[in-house]
Amino acid sequence: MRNTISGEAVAGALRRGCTTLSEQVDYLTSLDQALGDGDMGITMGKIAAALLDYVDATPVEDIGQWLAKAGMTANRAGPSTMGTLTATALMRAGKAVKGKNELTADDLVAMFNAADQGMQDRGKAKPGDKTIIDAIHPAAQAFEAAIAAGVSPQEAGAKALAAAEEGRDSVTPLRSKIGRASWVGERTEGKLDPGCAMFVLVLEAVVGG
Amino acid sequence: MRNTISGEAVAGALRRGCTTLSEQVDYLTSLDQALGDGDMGITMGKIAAALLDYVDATPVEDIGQWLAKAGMTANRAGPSTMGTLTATALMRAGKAVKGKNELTADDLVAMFNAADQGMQDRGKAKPGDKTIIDAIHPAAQAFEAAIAAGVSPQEAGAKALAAAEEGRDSVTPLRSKIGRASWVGERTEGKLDPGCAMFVLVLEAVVGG
Amino acid sequence: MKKIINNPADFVPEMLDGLLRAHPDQLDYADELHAIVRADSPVEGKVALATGGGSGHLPVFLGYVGKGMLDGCAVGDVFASPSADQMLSVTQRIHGGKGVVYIYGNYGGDVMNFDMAAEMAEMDDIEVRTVLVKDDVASAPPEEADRRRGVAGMVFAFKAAGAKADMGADIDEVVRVTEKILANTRTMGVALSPCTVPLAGKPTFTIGEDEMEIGMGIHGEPGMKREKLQSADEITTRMMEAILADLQPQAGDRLAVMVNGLGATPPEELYIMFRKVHQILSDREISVHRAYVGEYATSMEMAGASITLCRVDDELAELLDYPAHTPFFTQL
Amino acid sequence: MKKIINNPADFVPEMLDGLLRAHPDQLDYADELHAIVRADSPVEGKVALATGGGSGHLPVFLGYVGKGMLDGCAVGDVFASPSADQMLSVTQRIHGGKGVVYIYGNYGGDVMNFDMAAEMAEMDDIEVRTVLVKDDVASAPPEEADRRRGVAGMVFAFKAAGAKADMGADIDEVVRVTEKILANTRTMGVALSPCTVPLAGKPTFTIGEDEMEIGMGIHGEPGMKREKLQSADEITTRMMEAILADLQPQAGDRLAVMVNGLGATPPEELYIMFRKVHQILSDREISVHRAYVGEYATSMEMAGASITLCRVDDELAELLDYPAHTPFFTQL
Ligand SMILES: Nc1ncnc2c1ncn2[C@@H]1O[C@H](COP(=O)(O)OP(=O)(O)O)[C@@H](O)[C@H]1O
Ligand SMILES: Nc1ncnc2c1ncn2[C@@H]1O[C@H](COP(=O)(O)OP(=O)(O)O)[C@@H](O)[C@H]1O
Ligand SMILES: [Mg+2]
Ligand SMILES: [Mg+2]
Ligand SMILES: [Mg+2]
Ligand SMILES: [Mg+2]
Repeated sequence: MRNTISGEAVAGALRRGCTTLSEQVDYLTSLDQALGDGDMGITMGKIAAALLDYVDATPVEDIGQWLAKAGMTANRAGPSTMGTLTATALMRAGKAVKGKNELTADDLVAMFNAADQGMQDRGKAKPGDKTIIDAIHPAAQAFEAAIAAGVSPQEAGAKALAAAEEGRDSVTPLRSKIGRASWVGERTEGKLDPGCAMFVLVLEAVVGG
Repeated sequence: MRNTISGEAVAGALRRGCTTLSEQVDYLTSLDQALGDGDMGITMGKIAAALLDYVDATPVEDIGQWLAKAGMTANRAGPSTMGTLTATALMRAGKAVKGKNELTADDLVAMFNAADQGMQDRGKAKPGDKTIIDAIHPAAQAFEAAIAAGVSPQEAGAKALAAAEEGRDSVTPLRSKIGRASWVGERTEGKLDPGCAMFVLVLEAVVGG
Repeated sequence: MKKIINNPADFVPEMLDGLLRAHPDQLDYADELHAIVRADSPVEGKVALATGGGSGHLPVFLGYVGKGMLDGCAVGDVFASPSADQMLSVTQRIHGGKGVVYIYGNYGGDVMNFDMAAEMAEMDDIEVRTVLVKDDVASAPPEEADRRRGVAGMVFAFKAAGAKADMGADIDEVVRVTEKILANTRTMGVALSPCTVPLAGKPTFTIGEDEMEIGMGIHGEPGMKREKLQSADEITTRMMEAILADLQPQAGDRLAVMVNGLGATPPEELYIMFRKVHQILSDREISVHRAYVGEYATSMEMAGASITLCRVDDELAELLDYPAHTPFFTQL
Repeated sequence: MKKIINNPADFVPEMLDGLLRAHPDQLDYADELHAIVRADSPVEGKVALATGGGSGHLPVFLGYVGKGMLDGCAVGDVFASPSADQMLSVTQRIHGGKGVVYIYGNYGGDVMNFDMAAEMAEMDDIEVRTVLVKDDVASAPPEEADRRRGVAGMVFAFKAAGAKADMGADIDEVVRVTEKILANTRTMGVALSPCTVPLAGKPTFTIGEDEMEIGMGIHGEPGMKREKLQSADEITTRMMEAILADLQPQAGDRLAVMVNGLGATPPEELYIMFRKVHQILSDREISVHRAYVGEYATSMEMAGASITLCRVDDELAELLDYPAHTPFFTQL
């Protein structure tokens, strides 16, 4: 048995992530209301629903193309900040594995980094600005390091999750420096960043499967 | 000692009526909110304040003219339904005793009836429509009857007050048939008419002095 | 409801002061702040139109003073009639030699004071005619239509009368078209939350989170019935049924439609209501000549809306389509 | 806050359906309901102007689509960005051969999506230029002015750009005047009560009966500071001080002034605020070129207001004075 990830496994991971998102709509809404405009839960709920439909309706062949199309579906369903970043991440991850029917651990590394970089390119946030970047960037780095050290994608995923949680918690005391939350000013200090919180939940669902 | 009422006594009576009105603003507001638009307390408070200023500033010579000018002052200060009716009552009462420096019991009867008739002319409400007419009209009639029977104005006033209270209570179960309250429909049944309630309070203050 | 105000007693004069500072080219006052007139008053040789009523309803009443609409407005305190004095000041200042028409809502205080003002104006040899607005179907059954109060439908009366007067018609003609458009105009409203008169300081009524008042007026007063809050389509259908039963338009008729917000209800919700109004009329093969969706007659921060239907023929359509320009209402 | 709605998920499409039924002569849509354009699009030979953003702000954004203002608008869900797809549909439909200028508020989601749309439009050989609106002084200090969000001041940008494009200017000139008017425009807001996003079903924030949020935006988000509710004059003075310190107008300058209601605050209160604005400016010998008092950029049923000051020279004054006609904004 070769140690690769099938298209079905990718679809399963996306499904798990979206199911979690659907379940967390109210929680994410309340986080975003505390320091933003309260739309994040709703938007991500819409994206999750659209992607679950997409997963059901669209058999995976070319994993790269399949993910890119998922990204476009996400943008149409919920083009808010987080929705657009999510869409960009899916599109870039897809682009990184264009033409492949199954993925190696190195492909996963490439996808994770592409998603991270894509979010940074699109949103222009830097680490420390208190955005989702503060969760995805350390997670992608931890994942790459773990795979390089020879552990299984499963174990590397667990390390990535731990790094994401740590990243999320490290920015909680800070003031939001970009996006809507930045206008709330000092009152963002001590509050969980909704984007980070969401990323941790989704990653947990994805690696937990 | 002749049995007449001086200009000063008239001024005192108006002052007592207005003082009571000033004290009852919140109560009248709450009554009018229950079946109207809630403005009656405020309007009558303004009129009371304007009339108290007027009483202080304007010595009584010709009682008729003095009352008519009080009516004009009232109209400017609070030209709502009740304010305009009050103004009309004062003007008509004044007209009934034009040129007099002191009043007999018969003058008081004429004034009371003129006020009653003036309100009916201006507002076109009939007895039973559930308006202030249902308090002032029986009161004026009781006053006239009592004076005709030879009792003192003081005693006649007490009879008028009793008739006003009775009139007020007799229409409480009815539905308001005119003015803003009429649009509230069946929900006015069982509720005190604000105009009647006000008239009883003022009359009580006037005769009680 | 929280308000951005100073001393509640100064609410109306400060509002008027702000208004005159904002629109000095369009508005002026006669004798006192509470008597607002067109800056170019009197317009000689034109029938003059005056209205008046309590404050708290902007754009009603003074918001319709301007070219192609009204010449002047007597301004009362919040939800209270202006005085006969103020109405007389307006009348004298706007009279352009062809008489003055009073057009205002059927409220006791206003009627008494306008009647007193008309008596006084006639002593100055100013011809005064009165047209009362009684468009609210919820306020009395058809057989007592004279008891009905005037609400948002008065804007159509202002529009038609203003156009006719601007075209140079005489006072009889102006009164005729005003009465004609009102005979074809019906309104019904629904309230979701009360409002607070600044000096009273507490809401005009209390209402549950899941309730609405069907058939309320524009003075923060409760309506005719309290019911469970329904969907936009259900509410709209309810109101349309009551209005249509009263107005009885036929297939092929043309209507001007107004969906009016009472204050706190956003335009988005008014358009959701208009969608249903349009569907209902389309189903009956009735066409919409003109749609007015927005805030035309309000009750400060009250949430809710009213629907006004106005059946037009060619004459009324022309009057509604005529240009007008006031600080609150501009039509090309 | 109670709403007159049907299924909350249908809030935006039903609103758009109602809008198109109400204004068929003025508005149309491109590809899908969420891409609103002038009915006469494309206007050949004119620089086209597009905007876009979340719903819940009427008249912002789509209310300014019309002659003398914008050509099209991509419509998002409540407080959410529209998609790059929608923006592209608008862009393609309104392009009249002289390029398209995107003018919209500085919000992350909108910027990302408009950037994606611009990249796609350029593949169709449509020249696209972008001007971001960042007028809210409360959202960042002057040295980080690029981080500021766009609020009611965008209406002045739409007005100036629309006038310039209607006059036949090329895209460079349209961009120049849009940037010029924005460089002279500053806004600050205050909120007294929150609003409820229909799908979320609960208020965006909670606030005490005696509190206000200073420096809030137009998305129901809390402001920069919560304070005790003050009088209209105190609130206005506070806001004016912040804006004047940032804009630094001098004695002799002319300003366009907008006092904008967020939704539930009635026009009466806006005029009370305008009175104070006018007093403060008069004291500094600054004149008011034009006053806009009303609802221009809202947050559904939020109570509160914003003040926008815009310094004009002869060029900007001419552009603001130019006629415009949309379903929500008509200027002679
Ligand atoms: N420029 C940015 N780059 C990356 N992430 C961002 C950026 N701006 C905001 N975020 C993230 O987005 C989250 C909010 O998402 P969302 O509610 O969709 O934003 P908005 O309401 O501003 O459109 C924040 O918690 C933060 O993690
Ligand atoms: N046409 C009328 N004639 C006599 N009294 C009336 C008339 N209409 C109303 N009223 C009285 O006025 C009272 C309400 O006064 P007010 O609040 O000033 O009226 P409104 O709010 O309609 O202007 C009612 O309680 C009733 O007694
Ligand atoms: Mg958000
Ligand atoms: Mg009353
Ligand atoms: Mg009243
Ligand atoms: Mg409003």
